[in-house]
Amino acid sequence: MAPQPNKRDVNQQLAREFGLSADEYARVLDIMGRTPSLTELGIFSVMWSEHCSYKSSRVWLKTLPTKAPWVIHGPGENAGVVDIGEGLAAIFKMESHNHPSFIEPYQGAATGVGGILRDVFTMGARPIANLNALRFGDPALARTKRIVDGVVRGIGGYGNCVGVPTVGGEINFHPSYNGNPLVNAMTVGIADKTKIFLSAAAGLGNPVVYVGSKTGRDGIHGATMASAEFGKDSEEKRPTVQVGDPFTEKLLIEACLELMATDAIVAIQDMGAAGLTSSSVEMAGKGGVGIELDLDQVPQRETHMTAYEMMLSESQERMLMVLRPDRQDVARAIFEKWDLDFAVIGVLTDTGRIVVKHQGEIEADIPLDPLAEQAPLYHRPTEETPKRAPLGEVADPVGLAAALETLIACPDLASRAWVWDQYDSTVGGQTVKRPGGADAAIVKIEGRKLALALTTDCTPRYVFADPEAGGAQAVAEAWRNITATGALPLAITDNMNFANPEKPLIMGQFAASIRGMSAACVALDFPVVSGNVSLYNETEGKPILPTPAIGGLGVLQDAAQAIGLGLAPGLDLVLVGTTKGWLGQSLWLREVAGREEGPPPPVDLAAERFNGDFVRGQILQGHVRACHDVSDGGLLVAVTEMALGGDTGANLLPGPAGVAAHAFWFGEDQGRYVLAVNDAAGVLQAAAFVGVPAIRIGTSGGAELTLPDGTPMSLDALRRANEHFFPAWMNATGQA
Amino acid sequence: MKATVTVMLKTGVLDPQGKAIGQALHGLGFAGVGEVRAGKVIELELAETDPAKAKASAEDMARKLLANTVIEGFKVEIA
Amino acid sequence: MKATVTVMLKTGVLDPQGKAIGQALHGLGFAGVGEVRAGKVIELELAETDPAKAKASAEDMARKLLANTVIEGFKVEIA
Amino acid sequence: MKAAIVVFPGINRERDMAIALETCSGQKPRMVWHKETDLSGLDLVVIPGGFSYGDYLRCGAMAAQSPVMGAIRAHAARGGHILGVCNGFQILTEAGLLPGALLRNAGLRFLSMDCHLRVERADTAFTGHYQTGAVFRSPMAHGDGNYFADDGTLDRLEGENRVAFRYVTPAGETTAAANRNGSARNIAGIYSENLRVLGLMPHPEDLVDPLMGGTDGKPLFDGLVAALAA
Ligand SMILES: Nc1ncnc2c1ncn2[C@@H]1O[C@H](COP(=O)(O)OP(=O)(O)O)[C@@H](O)[C@H]1O
Ligand SMILES: [Mg+2]
Repeated sequence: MAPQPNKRDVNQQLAREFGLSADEYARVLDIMGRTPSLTELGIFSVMWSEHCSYKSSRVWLKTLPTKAPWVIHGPGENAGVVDIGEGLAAIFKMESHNHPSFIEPYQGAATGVGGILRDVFTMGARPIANLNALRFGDPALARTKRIVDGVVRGIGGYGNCVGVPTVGGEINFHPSYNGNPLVNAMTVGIADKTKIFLSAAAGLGNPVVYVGSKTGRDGIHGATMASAEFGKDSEEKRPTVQVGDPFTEKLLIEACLELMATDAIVAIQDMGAAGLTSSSVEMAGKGGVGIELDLDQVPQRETHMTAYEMMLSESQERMLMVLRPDRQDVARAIFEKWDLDFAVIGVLTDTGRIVVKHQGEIEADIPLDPLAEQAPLYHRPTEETPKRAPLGEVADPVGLAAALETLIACPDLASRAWVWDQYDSTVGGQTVKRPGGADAAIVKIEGRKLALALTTDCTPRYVFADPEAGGAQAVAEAWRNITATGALPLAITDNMNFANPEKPLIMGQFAASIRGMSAACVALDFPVVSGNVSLYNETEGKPILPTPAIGGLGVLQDAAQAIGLGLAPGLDLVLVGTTKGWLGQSLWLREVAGREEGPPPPVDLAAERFNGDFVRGQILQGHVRACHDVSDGGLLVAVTEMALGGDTGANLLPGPAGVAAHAFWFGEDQGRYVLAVNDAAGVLQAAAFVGVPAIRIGTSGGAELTLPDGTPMSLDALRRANEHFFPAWMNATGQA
Repeated sequence: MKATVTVMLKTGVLDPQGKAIGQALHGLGFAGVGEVRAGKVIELELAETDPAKAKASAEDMARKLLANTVIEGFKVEIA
Repeated sequence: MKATVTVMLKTGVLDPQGKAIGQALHGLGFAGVGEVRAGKVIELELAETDPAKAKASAEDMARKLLANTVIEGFKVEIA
Repeated sequence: MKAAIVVFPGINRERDMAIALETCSGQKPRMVWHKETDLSGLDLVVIPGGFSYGDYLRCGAMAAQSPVMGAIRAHAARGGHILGVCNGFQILTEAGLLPGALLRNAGLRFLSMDCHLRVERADTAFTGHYQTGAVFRSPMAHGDGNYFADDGTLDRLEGENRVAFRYVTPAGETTAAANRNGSARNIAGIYSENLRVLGLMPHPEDLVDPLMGGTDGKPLFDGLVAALAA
């Protein structure tokens, strides 16, 4: 018999090692009325961890707008659910796997994809698309390269194998992510809107069923394990990195969807972070019932696992369900057909407690209400980020042509084809706009005309300079990207990646970002339906840039109406929106002038909505052949991307008098779109009629991009510059 | 000299490949197959002629590149 | 008993992985590395207690599943 | 045309294939679970793409040992038509129904992009709606598509005119750059001796609808329907 870590003395010292403060431990003692067992302490520590309890962020998250007539389930479920018409619901969420991806980039990213997939199919949806939002450190570091390589392979390795197309995402580089990359993964699924599965357990005596992979000692909290006295074989029991098994996930998706077509399931929940603990506690808690688990029945991959280990294991590809007792055999047959473990590991009770038994002993017996209701909740002090001084005049050191060449080659704007070429974006046969094809990916619903528009967005340098404006900008950009395809934006999911919330400045960034996001959500009718919070993203006291990544979802009645961003010849180019030439926090300022200064571009939410609704109307009326929003890098970069996307040049007209050329072409003013249209006059007239600012900026055609000063730039050369960075960087020394 | 570096997942780390191979062997009717683990082997031709030095060098390669020591262990043989 | 099946690409079959590892080792500054070949190793726990039978059985597994003899050769060791 | 799609655990392009077959034939194909053992009465058996058994060990290796393979062999022996795409191609080579093997892509990365394929002969059931020498676009998505066979086998395949498709430039040239996965002699697909079994790596089934960016893959299925409609 292996040594029994459960026999370890539980006291305040151990509670601290488990991440509970003295106050929190006092509350545990109060709830329990005795010293908790090791397993009980483990359960409290994970349920009250930042990750599960949202103790620092909850007060702010509650202020997010989450309602709209089309929202079926907002935050609080495994994923958000919106009505997309025709009796269907889109189910989606984004989740972070930042720390695991730093430790082991491939597996960290892969298991991140696996985890978010489960959050979506656990609700009854077939996953139809994956996206991601990635931030990496300085490309000059060898470590960054290794992380990028591993993360990209991991996302592809998992998503390609489960057969869910990866259709979009974003990547930024900044030294603040050197020791702390961000890997946020998003999944979107489709379900019959009358068949959504929830996690609230119900039905006294109903069986609690475990399905999927076996439980091992994966990912049990490192700090906890390292400090426990495990004796001689401690090497064996070190916390192990979670390894993803996409093949098993694929089987789990098919088996769950097959079971969901029956009426066997009362409640279902994936085992995500804190595995069996959080799934059982949350299911019972939400349903207001008690739960009793018999760990002897848990399928185990390793020998001599303790109750503590099983309750805290984060082994992947597992689900917990409450079944109708008379349908247990139907369910078992389905999981056996798919070669997956199926075990009844417990029962629902009326005790209001979670009771965990193992080898004839009661290892835990905790009242569920206080565990949830008395979970810590902090109003942490906040400090506002000081407003940045205005930028003032910035002279143009190099001219338009040289600046364009620099910008489109820089890591933040270089072509991401190297990345998305490793992601299967077409599996399923419904991908109407692949990565790079449009501002948002377009994925059709099989057998229908209906399609979804999907995007992820955030500009962390804006958020850092002004968290409120940056938060609003992230939401606005997601909305704009969806709009630019012709789709109607419906809702967002978010992934709040911030540093240490115990620092007032960081908590202030969080609070202000939420304020900005909320304002944008309200103004754009774009509620938050799900999300995730990842705090303490810093290494050696160096915080990441605040990164509230937004995942946006929109809908198109007819996929054939979707437009892309690639130019075709013989069109007029029309710029919609107001250009003052905002260079503060622009990429031009950073890459060309070598400065990271000034306030970020303000977001005029009314104009944003007004301009966007106009653009969408023009697209749906069939007047627009291509459309691209103006974001990072400004107008000239946007036009260049359209030219490269359609392999068609353009002839640009000088901008209006009163705005310096470099500010006009590289400023990052918000709320703007470039439209390629057959008939500029018609579109300009329509814009003038409703009062939307719009001007003609050129025509498309040829194999060159001719700048307003007459400088011709060959598309081939621009393409080479744009496509150079990733392959050159990754192939610099051989990869194994 | 020839160095053979064998890289296996550490005990306790899930080995989906090994698991699937085990199931397939059962499916083919091979009885009595217990745990199956899948790993990599890398054979290196080394100019070094001193076996001890060759081994040290191969171990260094394993640590730096051939094995992912977060999840994998390795073993070096010299012939 | 434990059977270790080592599967390597046959000579003449291009081994891009081996080549890439070789290049990466050079990039890391390891000198004197000649040809590099990458292969697989599968460790099997067998109930069989007779080494000869265990070996025969593992060889059978290799032929039927573990190796693709169009491109790969294999070797079985019993311990 | 009576068609069936074989589904192994981990296969993930069966729905794409079903859509393509239905689009071109107007009939839903029969979906066959890998444990079934009777494929009689079918004109066409399709092994679609995906990651059967996770592509663990070797792509297609475990699927090639499945119960349904006996029925697939019998179908082949009867002179039935078989189409293996991507993982399906790998499974057919692992099962010995087509010669050669598919190795890791030369660049060691998964390749998901469009490629151009040249039709090497237009007189088979699969290519009747293309012209010989025609070039068409097709998505591809694989990590192990690097076709390998020894020189003798390659010479024989070419001598017997059994190369179905080659990776080419849009203009139809067999350059190294067009051959992203490093396949021997730019081979993207091959036929069995009787020309009734076709294996290919790219996914023409994902390009049968203008909404998805084109219909370049459609003639393959239209041709099958025309040839096999009894
Ligand atoms: N930043 C956020 N914005 C909106 N909703 C959030 C946010 N963070 C978490 N949520 C919601 O809180 C709930 C719990 O999230 P999480 O702990 O990530 O779920 P899971 O246990 O499935 O991983 C979910 O409904 C999620 O959508
Ligand atoms: Mg969940």
